[in-house]
Amino acid sequence: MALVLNEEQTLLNETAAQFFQEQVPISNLRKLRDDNDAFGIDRNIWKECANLGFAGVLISETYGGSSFGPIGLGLILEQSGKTLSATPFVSTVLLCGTAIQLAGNSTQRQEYLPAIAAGERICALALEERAHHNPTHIETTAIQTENGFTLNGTKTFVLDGHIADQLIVAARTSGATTDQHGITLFLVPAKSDGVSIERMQMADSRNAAKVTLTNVTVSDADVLGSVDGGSDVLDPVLDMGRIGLAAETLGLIQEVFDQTVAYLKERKQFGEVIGSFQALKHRAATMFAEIEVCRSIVLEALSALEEQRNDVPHLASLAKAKLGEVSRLVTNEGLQMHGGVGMTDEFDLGLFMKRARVAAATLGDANFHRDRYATLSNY
Amino acid sequence: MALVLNEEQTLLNETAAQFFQEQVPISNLRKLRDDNDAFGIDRNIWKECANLGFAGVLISETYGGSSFGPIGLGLILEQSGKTLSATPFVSTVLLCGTAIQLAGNSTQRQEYLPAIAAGERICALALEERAHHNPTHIETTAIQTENGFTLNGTKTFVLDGHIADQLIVAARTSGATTDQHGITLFLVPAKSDGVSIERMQMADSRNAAKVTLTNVTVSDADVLGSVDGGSDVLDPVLDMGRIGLAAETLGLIQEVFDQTVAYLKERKQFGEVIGSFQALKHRAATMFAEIEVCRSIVLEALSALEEQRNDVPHLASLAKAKLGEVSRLVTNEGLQMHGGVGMTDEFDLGLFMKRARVAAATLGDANFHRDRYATLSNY
Amino acid sequence: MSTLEAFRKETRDWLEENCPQSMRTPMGENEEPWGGKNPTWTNPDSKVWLDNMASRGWTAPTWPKEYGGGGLSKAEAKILAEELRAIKARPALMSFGIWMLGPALLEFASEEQKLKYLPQIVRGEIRWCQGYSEPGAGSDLAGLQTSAEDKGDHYLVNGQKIWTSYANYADWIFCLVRTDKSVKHNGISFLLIDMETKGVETRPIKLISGSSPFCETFLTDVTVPKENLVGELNKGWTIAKRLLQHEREMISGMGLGGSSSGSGGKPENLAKKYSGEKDGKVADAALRDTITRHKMDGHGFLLTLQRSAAETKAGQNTGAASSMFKYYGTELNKRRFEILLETMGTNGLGWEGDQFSQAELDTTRSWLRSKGNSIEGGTTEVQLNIIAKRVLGLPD
Amino acid sequence: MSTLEAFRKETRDWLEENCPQSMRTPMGENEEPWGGKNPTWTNPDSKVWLDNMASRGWTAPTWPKEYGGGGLSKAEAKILAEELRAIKARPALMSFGIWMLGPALLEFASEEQKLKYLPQIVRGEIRWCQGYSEPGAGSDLAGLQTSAEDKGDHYLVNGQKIWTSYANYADWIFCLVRTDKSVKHNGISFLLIDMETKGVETRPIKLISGSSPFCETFLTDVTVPKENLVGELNKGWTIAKRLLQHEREMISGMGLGGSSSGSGGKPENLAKKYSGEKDGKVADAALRDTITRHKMDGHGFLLTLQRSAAETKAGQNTGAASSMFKYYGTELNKRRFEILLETMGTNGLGWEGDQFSQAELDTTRSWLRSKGNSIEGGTTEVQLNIIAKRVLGLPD
Repeated sequence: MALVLNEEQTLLNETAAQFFQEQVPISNLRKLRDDNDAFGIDRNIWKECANLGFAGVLISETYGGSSFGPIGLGLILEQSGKTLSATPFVSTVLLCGTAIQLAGNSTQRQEYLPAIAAGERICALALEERAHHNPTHIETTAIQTENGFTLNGTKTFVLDGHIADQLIVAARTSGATTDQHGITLFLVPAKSDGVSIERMQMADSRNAAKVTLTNVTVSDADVLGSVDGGSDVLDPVLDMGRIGLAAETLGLIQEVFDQTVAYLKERKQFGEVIGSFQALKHRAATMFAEIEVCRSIVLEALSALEEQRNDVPHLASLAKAKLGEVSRLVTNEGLQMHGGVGMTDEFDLGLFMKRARVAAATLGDANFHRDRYATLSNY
Repeated sequence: MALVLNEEQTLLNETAAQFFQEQVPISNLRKLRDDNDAFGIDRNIWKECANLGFAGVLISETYGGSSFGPIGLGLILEQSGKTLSATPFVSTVLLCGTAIQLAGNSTQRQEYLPAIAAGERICALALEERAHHNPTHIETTAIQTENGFTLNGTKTFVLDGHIADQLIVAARTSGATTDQHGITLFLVPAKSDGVSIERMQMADSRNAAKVTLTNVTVSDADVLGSVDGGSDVLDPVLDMGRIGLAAETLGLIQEVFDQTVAYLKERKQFGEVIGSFQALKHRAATMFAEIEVCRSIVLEALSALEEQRNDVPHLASLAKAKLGEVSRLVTNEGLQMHGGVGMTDEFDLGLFMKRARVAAATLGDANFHRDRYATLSNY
Repeated sequence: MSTLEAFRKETRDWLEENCPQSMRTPMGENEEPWGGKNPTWTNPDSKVWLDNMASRGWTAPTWPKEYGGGGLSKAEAKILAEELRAIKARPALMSFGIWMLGPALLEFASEEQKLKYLPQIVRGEIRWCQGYSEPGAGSDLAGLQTSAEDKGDHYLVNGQKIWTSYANYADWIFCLVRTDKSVKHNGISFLLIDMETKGVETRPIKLISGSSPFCETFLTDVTVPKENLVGELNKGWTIAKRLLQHEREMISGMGLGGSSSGSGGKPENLAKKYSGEKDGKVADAALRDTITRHKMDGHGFLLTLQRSAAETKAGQNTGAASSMFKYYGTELNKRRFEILLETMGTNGLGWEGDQFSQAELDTTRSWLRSKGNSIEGGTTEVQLNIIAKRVLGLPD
Repeated sequence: MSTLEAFRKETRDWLEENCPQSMRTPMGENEEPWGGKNPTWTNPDSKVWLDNMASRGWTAPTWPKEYGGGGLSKAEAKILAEELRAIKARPALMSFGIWMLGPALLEFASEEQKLKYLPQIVRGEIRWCQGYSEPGAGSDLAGLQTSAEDKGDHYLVNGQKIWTSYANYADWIFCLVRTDKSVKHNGISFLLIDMETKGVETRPIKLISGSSPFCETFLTDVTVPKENLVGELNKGWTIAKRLLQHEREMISGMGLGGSSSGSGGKPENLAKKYSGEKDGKVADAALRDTITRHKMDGHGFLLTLQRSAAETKAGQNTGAASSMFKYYGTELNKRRFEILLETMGTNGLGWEGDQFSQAELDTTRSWLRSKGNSIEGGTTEVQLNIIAKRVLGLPD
């Protein structure tokens, strides 16, 4: 476990912290929400992120990336989680960027990776078809034609789908609806004929969309990776996304906890600071311990990515499940300890709580990942 | 719900409370344990129970019973749970008595019920074959012969098996190992040829035994109920046992809680009574609420028995699961709140904890009954 | 025929004639009959129904007739409720006046006050709101600062209330005010204030669920006639405690996941729908177990409410039970919504728009709203303190 | 070859020659090498192994050579530990002297005391026990009453200690005693007492698990030479705190469910064995999920211990971490045994006899023993208080 940051990482952490706190505070998300901003993110901010090397964090320098690597990624996401920054990080960097890096041929890499690193292209992974994450349940069909394929189907909860320039669509080229084998990934420009995209307004005010594919034609050159071999690409891609979401969630948890502890020291009831009440103290101490455990898990998962270890799937499920549960605990306790003021929209706690639940449901909730962890552990 | 006791019931409750506290205090169980008493119960005490009508509580007056009925049963068991009284109540009254009452022909009833009510005969249900309750997993075979059946198999955790005069053995007469259909109940005298019984020393110092059947021959007249129809008898018999155990557990929980609250008011640390520490107060208040819920559930389950309602199975599983969980909570918390003294054998908490776990595992633990409750509720 | 049977028959006939057909259907949004000086009648039948019921005093069935109530015995009131349920009648009137203020007035107010206020409440002519909480006070309700200064023939009220339900729609407010700063509990009085008085202003509070059922209410140099004092001066805390117990009992009912809008349906059915079914069981075994744990606790809680009612009837009630119900019921309700969210996946996290069904959107909002259950009407922590002290006798 | 590599080679060779073969097998019951004046050597090789190791000071590898220790650097000690593990060597000596008293003496004792006591500890010649807790004190350790009265050339000690591990086998006891009754923490001193002194009596305490690892120790008019005082008079609390932190760290390791006897094995494997398997998975889905929740927390806890070690190495340790580890580790261990019981059904609830395997009986006893984990060495409640105060800065 690379558990102590080196100098470069420490610097990156400080840069990221300062950037998100100063440039992308929570008021940024609030404004996007209250203005009902059609784009749902601030493009200038994303451009800034790219300039700082954040968008290219996982992309090699050959393709214009910054090569900060997974640990760097974790630091950036943790800081962004503290201010609930709305960016296309998960969709474009974690999911699509990783997929293209892993499975793309040199033409595809050359076309997409530099544009992603530069913050100029937003990509979305059109995978889910139901309310619960299920990466092998693919009903969307891709029927082979003379020069390529014809796609039909409906995708839900496509992160950044309505603002994406480019979609990566998971469709079935063979096998039954829930088979692991027989899924193929296709690069589909969002403006293709037959692609219809409607925004889904989620509780966390972040971007998601429903994508309908009606006789969308793609060429053989648009296949990402091998025909029928989509799951081999999806597995590591999704684990990258899960660990990234866990890192973001760690920042969120820490921020809510810090705010709550500060409130406990400040708020008075019955003539005493409420932080002096033992029941609240013990609950706070319990949360502290859980958060320490969360931090260790996230760091280890990032290290496993960095070292390209075999236990990445194991740790991805551990991180996603545990962070999901603890984020629920800490946001619920945070709200309860704040009392009435926590219930008001003016206060930020509700925003943290909403984001925590959406992040927990994204790419598999705690139930999904406990089951997966057990299966990976052979029991 | 018959939730308020009538005059007769109030009187019975007082009689039972006085009897167990004065005649069968915890020191009684301690003595049986420390003397390594081969019988494991005090026969005189059981005779006393019979004289008070406790042993015949479920048996009609025709057969010498007291007809106090299920509510009366619950009151007696709750009081007996408070002092951890070791009696053959579950084996003889709840399980075997009910089975004979339900399925016995008039000869069988006449033979057994008066003797049970008089406290003169101890009966044991030889059902379980594995570490977890599973009333349809029966490998013990009963092969039809000219005049009856030949039994072979091994039974575990047979309550009061080694002191029983009479066994009721569940054996398979047809079907596969886990089929509901094909189980038959046999009345087998404990001293029959081929019956070998070894005591199992359990953590709660109560009686249980391993019973091995080797070519045991029984006649057709020894069949209890119908051939292959044993499960139809077992279902209501086991629910009676489960609800009875829940009532006993309620008494245990209440006693541990009362002792713990008393200790909180008495024990001083850091110059203050520990019951003044808010964290302990809140935990105690939480337990209080859970115990109130437990009491309601037990009363309702007993009422359902009394009124012979359709929802007895539902309520039996609710009671067994919930009381099992809360008894774990309350014994664990009770020990923790007592601190070091709770860890000593001299103190009674350990005895309560051991009994709580054995009772929870008997006739299905909380996992078993939550699953059953869900299945009964069609989901 | 016994008298009660006769009453049942007569009631049934009267309802048949006087309850408009549209009032026997589920209530639509914005159809809640709050009454008041400026009522909104989305459906004109609502007004007819209210007037018919009020004419017999049946909006407050057990209140004495001389104050406009129905004058019914408990047994008769039970029959009326049963008959209303039988025809699925909507409530004729929703009113904090009936639920909260009325009982307090009946117990503590002067004859003159009763005659003045109660009939108006029964007829739904005045809409009341409750002014208890203050921004600084929170759980320490008795720490309230809003002052009522004795100015000879009137009080001059200054301060700020918060969490006043629908204050922006209310005509009058019943308030706790400080009339003696030298003591805490014994310096509080109970005052009725006309919201049209100069100096009263309200501002809705937007909640995390997006709705605004509460307001901040500002009281600046508000002149209140002395006759608006209920009960004795500085004895308002006694009234407040009674009302709070009442409020707790109302809120604790939520744990049962009743039929109110947005309650979201049965988790087990939704689990089958959203995450699949296998051999008739919820496919996700861990979720199935989570649902069962909650369902069992809910079942036990319902039985406990019933037992408590039976004990009360038999004169055996322990008293502090309302704190246990408030605590357990609200925690159950919060758990229920967390489970619904788990069950519905990303479909339970929509905010608005056609991509989600109305039931899905309601679930998201109700989930957020449920977080307030363990804060309003006395926090969970306060309830646990009360149980520890009053029931278990643990020292401060 | 680097110096460390040379050390490794040399160590390996030495161990090969000096560690008897029987000492490379799992330790049987009653084979624990506690040493002392009247040692029991069930296996004579145990004595050979101890003497060999002690001759190099390797029972206390990092202690200075002048006090009989091994004088190894941390890096060398790590290599020694690795090589011992590699050959599965048993511990040569189990000793509260090495684990607890020694570090305190090294930091606080006089040169004379170090030279007298440390070499004996290294060689396992004296078996020590710890006299901290008292019946009335509990979590309020500093409230101890055992008094040491100044009698000129000696102290006269009177009082009672409890939870003294193996006091009935110990030769000496290190004790906290009260030397000033007018103050609390600043009236405590640290005293070494020979258990053979007149007036020292012990009585084993039988635990709920059936074993008796602890005693009550009675001190009646016990005469203790003044030279047995460690550190300054009335400054014993400083030493005690250091030792307590050390004890917490030792106990918290239990959360990992190490390989010690009676630890019971992996719940997931036992679940397959006792409640069946379906498609390679634990058949009881609810139990499988319970096991996974615990396994995940255990995994996270292990990573946290590793992270803490890495941070300490990098000089970033926060200090109060030992409280968090004590709390989390012991709660995990208690949960683990509850899960083992759930998993093993009635087979996990045996007490004795041939009907149960030894592993099953060990599980029952260890489950009961585990309940003490969150009490001894500072209760969970005390640890949470410490975290709240020292880490989170919440006020008293």
